[in-house]
Amino acid sequence: MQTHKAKRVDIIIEAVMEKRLTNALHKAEVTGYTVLPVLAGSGRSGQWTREGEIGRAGGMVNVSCIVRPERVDPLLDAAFAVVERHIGVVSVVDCEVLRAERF
Amino acid sequence: MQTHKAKRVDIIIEAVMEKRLTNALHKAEVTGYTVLPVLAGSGRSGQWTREGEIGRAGGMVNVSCIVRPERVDPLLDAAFAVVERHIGVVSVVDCEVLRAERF
Amino acid sequence: MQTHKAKRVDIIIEAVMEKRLTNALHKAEVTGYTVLPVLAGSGRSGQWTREGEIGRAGGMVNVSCIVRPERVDPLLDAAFAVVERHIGVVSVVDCEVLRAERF
Amino acid sequence: MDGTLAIAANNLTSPIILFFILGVAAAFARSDLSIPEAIAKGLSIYLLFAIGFKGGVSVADHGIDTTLVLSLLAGMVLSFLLPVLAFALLRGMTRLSTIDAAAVAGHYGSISIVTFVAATSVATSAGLNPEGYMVAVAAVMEAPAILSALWIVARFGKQSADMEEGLIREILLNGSIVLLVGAFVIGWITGDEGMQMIAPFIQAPFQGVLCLFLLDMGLIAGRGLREARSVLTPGLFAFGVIMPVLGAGFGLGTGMLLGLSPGGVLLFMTLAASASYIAVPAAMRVALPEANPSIYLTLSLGITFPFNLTLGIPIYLAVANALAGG
Amino acid sequence: MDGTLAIAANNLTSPIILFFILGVAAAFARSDLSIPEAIAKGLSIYLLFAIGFKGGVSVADHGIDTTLVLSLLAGMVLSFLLPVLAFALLRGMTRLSTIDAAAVAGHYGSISIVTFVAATSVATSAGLNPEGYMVAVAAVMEAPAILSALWIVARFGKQSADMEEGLIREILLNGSIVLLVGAFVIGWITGDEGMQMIAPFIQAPFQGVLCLFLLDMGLIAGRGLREARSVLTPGLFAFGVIMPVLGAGFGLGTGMLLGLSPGGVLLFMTLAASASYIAVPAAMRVALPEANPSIYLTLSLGITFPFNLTLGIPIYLAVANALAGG
Amino acid sequence: MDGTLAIAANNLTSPIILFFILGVAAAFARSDLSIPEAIAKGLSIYLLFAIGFKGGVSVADHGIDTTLVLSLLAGMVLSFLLPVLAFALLRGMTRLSTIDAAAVAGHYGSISIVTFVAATSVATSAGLNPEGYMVAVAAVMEAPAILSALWIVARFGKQSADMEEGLIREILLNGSIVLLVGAFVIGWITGDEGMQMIAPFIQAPFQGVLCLFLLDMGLIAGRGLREARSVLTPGLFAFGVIMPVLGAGFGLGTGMLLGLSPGGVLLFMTLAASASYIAVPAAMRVALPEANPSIYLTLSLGITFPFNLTLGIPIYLAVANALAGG
Ligand SMILES: Nc1ncnc2c1ncn2[C@@H]1O[C@H](COP(=O)(O)O)[C@@H](O)[C@H]1O
Ligand SMILES: Nc1ncnc2c1ncn2[C@@H]1O[C@H](COP(=O)(O)O)[C@@H](O)[C@H]1O
Ligand SMILES: Nc1ncnc2c1ncn2[C@@H]1O[C@H](COP(=O)(O)O)[C@@H](O)[C@H]1O
Ligand code: NA
Ligand code: NA
Ligand code: NA
Repeated sequence: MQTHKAKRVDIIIEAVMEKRLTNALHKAEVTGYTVLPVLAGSGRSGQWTREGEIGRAGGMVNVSCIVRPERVDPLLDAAFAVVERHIGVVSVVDCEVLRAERF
Repeated sequence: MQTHKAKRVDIIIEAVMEKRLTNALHKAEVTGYTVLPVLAGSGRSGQWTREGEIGRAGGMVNVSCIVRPERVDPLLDAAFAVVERHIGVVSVVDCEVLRAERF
Repeated sequence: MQTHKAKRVDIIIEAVMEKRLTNALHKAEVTGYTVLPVLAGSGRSGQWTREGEIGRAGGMVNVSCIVRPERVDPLLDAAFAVVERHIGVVSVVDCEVLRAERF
Repeated sequence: MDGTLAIAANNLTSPIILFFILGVAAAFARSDLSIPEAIAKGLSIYLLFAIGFKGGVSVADHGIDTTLVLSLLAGMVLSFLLPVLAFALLRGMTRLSTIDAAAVAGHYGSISIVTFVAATSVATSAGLNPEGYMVAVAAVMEAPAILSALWIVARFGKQSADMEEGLIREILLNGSIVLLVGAFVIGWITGDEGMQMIAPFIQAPFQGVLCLFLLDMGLIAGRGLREARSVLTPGLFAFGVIMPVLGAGFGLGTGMLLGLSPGGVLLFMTLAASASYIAVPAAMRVALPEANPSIYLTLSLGITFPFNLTLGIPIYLAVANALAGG
Repeated sequence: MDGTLAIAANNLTSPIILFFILGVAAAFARSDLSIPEAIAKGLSIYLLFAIGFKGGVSVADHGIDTTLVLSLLAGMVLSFLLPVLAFALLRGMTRLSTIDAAAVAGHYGSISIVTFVAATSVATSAGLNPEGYMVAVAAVMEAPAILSALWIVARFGKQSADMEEGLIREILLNGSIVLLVGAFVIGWITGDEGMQMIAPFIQAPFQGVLCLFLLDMGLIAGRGLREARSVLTPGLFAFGVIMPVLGAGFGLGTGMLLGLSPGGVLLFMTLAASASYIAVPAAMRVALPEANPSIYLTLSLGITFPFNLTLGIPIYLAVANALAGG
Repeated sequence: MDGTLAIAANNLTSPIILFFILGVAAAFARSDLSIPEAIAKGLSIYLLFAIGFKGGVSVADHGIDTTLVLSLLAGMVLSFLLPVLAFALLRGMTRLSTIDAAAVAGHYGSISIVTFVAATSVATSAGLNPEGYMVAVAAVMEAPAILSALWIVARFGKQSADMEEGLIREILLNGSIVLLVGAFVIGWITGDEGMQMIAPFIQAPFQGVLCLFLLDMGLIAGRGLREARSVLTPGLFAFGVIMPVLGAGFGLGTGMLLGLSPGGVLLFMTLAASASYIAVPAAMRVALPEANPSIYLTLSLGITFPFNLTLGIPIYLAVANALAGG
């Protein structure tokens, strides 16, 4: 099956920042992404878990974007501007996709 | 630690199609997969979010399959037959796995 | 944007083992990870789904760790000691990260 | 018709409607107010459980009416036929493609269970006592419209619908139908004795739960409307208001032919007037993936549902009372 | 014994049982009816909260019986010993491996809290008034059986169980036990005054919530049975019915030796007869990962639970009434 | 002051407090007891829905007091000013950085709705009948403190707060405020008639739901305390107890100036004494990401909340009764 080179960028970010991140992505013309829920995590700012949470202050989400390789840099710039002062992780993986016309 | 080459295929698909996809995978003898929930997303068909949803009409899921490299093509064929007319994204990443006898 | 080579290790493991795994990771000085919920799955031990579950006996979670390449081996050793007798899957992907000082 | 106005005004200021409006307003103001998905599903399970059970107990109390079977059949026929009417209307009033028009049409043959519940509330406060088996009529009306819509596509469309065997089973055994019918049958079997056991759970808190549920519906409808403004042409908007009234007319005729009580007629009108927003959208995603979901969801949830809730039901009540009453 | 039949028949047509059956039927028919995981957990938290609290209030009302401590001890001993009986039976009746047999045995020494709740309902409708501290007995019987099962593996198996220090703490402090015991103690402390505050929450709606919970249990049990048909040999099936009856016998003896009221005896029988489906499976996944979960879950949830619910409890009630009653 | 002790003792053994303590104890013992996130959110939606509605109905009953508008204004002013006091105190008593101190200060100007609910319960059991619009005062006090905190940072800090336009809208339209105010307005519009419809849902089960909710709060507070012991210096601890008492003093003055009833004064004291743990933390994560969340969450949820719940409210009640009563 015919596949095409692409990049998958995963951004783990606080749930309160999700809207700001996706707005920034839209502005950078990255209109395709998927948000996965996150249950718990650990990092330099300690451990946390979603159990019993009431507010939105604590949780995080994982925003995944698949883009054509040449679109990675604008994406990372946009994402970085949002996460810069915040906790969270940004990673990039090489991948291949079906139906390249969609990206 | 000894690892083995494999491929990880991620298929983002409407929740209503999940059963059809996993049936197709089983038919193609792909019996190992993991379904991750999806919270929200955006693509050519617009934005959506799972909050407050009542039915199953709107949500999506992410089906991940790790397979030996030579099994990727039958997997993609099976997946493509299901997603063809539907919205959603299929991506493939190179990976390495422990315990290769399991795949 | 400046990125740095890293590895992303995904461990799909029973929810009852999550605490044991993350403890083992901490012991191996892997203090950054993210736990994603898993909705359903299929493997050599059959199919399962989270719907309607009451206890913790059945579900699984996905623990993702991003580490510098040289830290992969201790991570895999630690993870393997926990998953050895258990069902589940360990996979490793090459990735690039922003803000390398965080890993 | 003075009474109607009073009822309509009264209806508009009932907490149920006001919480729906609160939801719509919050969504339009982009508030982050939201009901977690699991809670929304839990509320909907509660409502199905409660109304199914109550319907069954009422049948146990009043005995089976001879018209029960006829009502079920009539409901099924209506559900098959209304989509044809809706399709014709849509082709006349809008520029929707065949696929989109057929998908929308399917929604209007099927039913909305919350609209049914709201009408039951109104009926009860108006002193009416609808036939308990109307719950079963609601259940049988869910699915036939879907087959109708697919038949329309096969007949008038270029593309064929994806009618695999699994789909029909899936539609007939969808969770809402199974729970509604199951609770109905259990209510019927256990009757008043069963009701006594669980009444404090399904009766006293019912209206309060319904308020919360309508708050959630308002949030979803509002968000849908906000995002789908672009698809909502005047023609579509008009369809979303005219079709329920026409449907209610057919429901009226059917209910009167069957000789139902005014309450039963009101419910038949409401079922015919209401449009599905759970079962049919899910089936359409599977069978007609090319149809645009924002069209059918916006129409069903954003236009027809609020119309029925606020203006429709009081009108249907007035008509049912005038023609089928006393 | 005429009364027993009447009670059994009555029990079989109670909404509680019928909703369980609805769940099983829906699962067999592959309906997509399901209760969201969070709601199912919420229902189970409600049940533990309510029965713990009620038990405590009842102890506050009736004072501490001198037999309270003895009952707790007896419960613990039973929980330790029943797995040995179960293991012996399994080795005789089935071809399970040592590991699988030990894992199953652990489930039967422990208890199912829903079965306990159902028996309490039946006791109350039969006019019995079981000792309130039976809730505490239920709590102490949860864990010992797990140690028993691990001891059996160490003694008879080739492989050793994974008995790390964390496990015992985890078992003793598992959420259900903490909530049950905590609510019991709070009920005891606050007594009738506390009960008055929260009675409308934990008493009136209780039976209705239980119906929904059993619907969910039916869905899970049905799905389990459908998928695990292959593991269910006649020998296993027989064990799943005989073991609870034997367990009930031991419960009967213990309850009578302790001089409990007929209601208390019924509950002791039910605890001994029931098999865990939450705490023990979780512990087994950690400590005996090689044991096949579909065997122990299918037996516990698919065979023994429905057996106790439908036939077991009425039988135990008849026996408790005949031997311990007036 | 004998009565105060009795009330305090009574308060300490109310189920509500005991379930909170159970939660804290379970968290410290590292039990895996937990309330699913969706259920916790559902409980909190229920509480906001119920108290908003009740407040509105009470305003409908008693008519608008001339002091309503003044109370709203006074609440807003308090919410703006208290952070300044808190900030000064923190700079004096602790070594927190400007950013951390400002973030903490913001929490203490805002309010905790559960503390408000608990105080309402205590007021009602003490035979007081607080002004219904205090719910609206609670709502207006949520947000101003956030702006205050950001102003403090801009004024005294080196770094600037991230005050983008979206933030204020987000704070003002956050879900809790919208639901609380919305339910209040609906209660006001529908009055007693509306109350009759949904009373069995929002009144009878209220205390029970509150117990479950406080169990969850205890679990979260306990987990937070366990993990954040290191940040909790004696100075911070002292602040967490002194600040609510000072706040209550300001609330007392305001309430008496406004001429509120003793119940209203108690609630004003409680609002001023309580610290936010939902709206403000979320806003701080966005606007002051450099502030350490474990400091403000531990103080607010781990120290001040339990202090108010157990000792604070009975003290405020005694004072309100003594000064504003009879
Ligand atoms: N190395 C890592 N691998 C995966 N997830 C991480 C890693 N480091 C941090 N995270 C996630 O990002 C969140 C914030 O991390 P931090 O900024 O390090 O406190 C954590 O709670 C994790 O969910
Ligand atoms: N480029 C992308 N990266 C990640 N997820 C995507 C992407 N495009 C689409 N998706 C996901 O697939 C869903 C349907 O996409 P679409 O078919 O483009 O409307 C979206 O709602 C997203 O969840
Ligand atoms: N090849 C695979 N790809 C993705 N997930 C898998 C795969 N095999 C197993 N899993 C996951 O791991 C769980 C246990 O697998 P197993 O040990 O094969 O029964 C399954 O339920 C899946 O969630
Ligand atoms: Na209809
Ligand atoms: Na047992
Ligand atoms: Na305050």
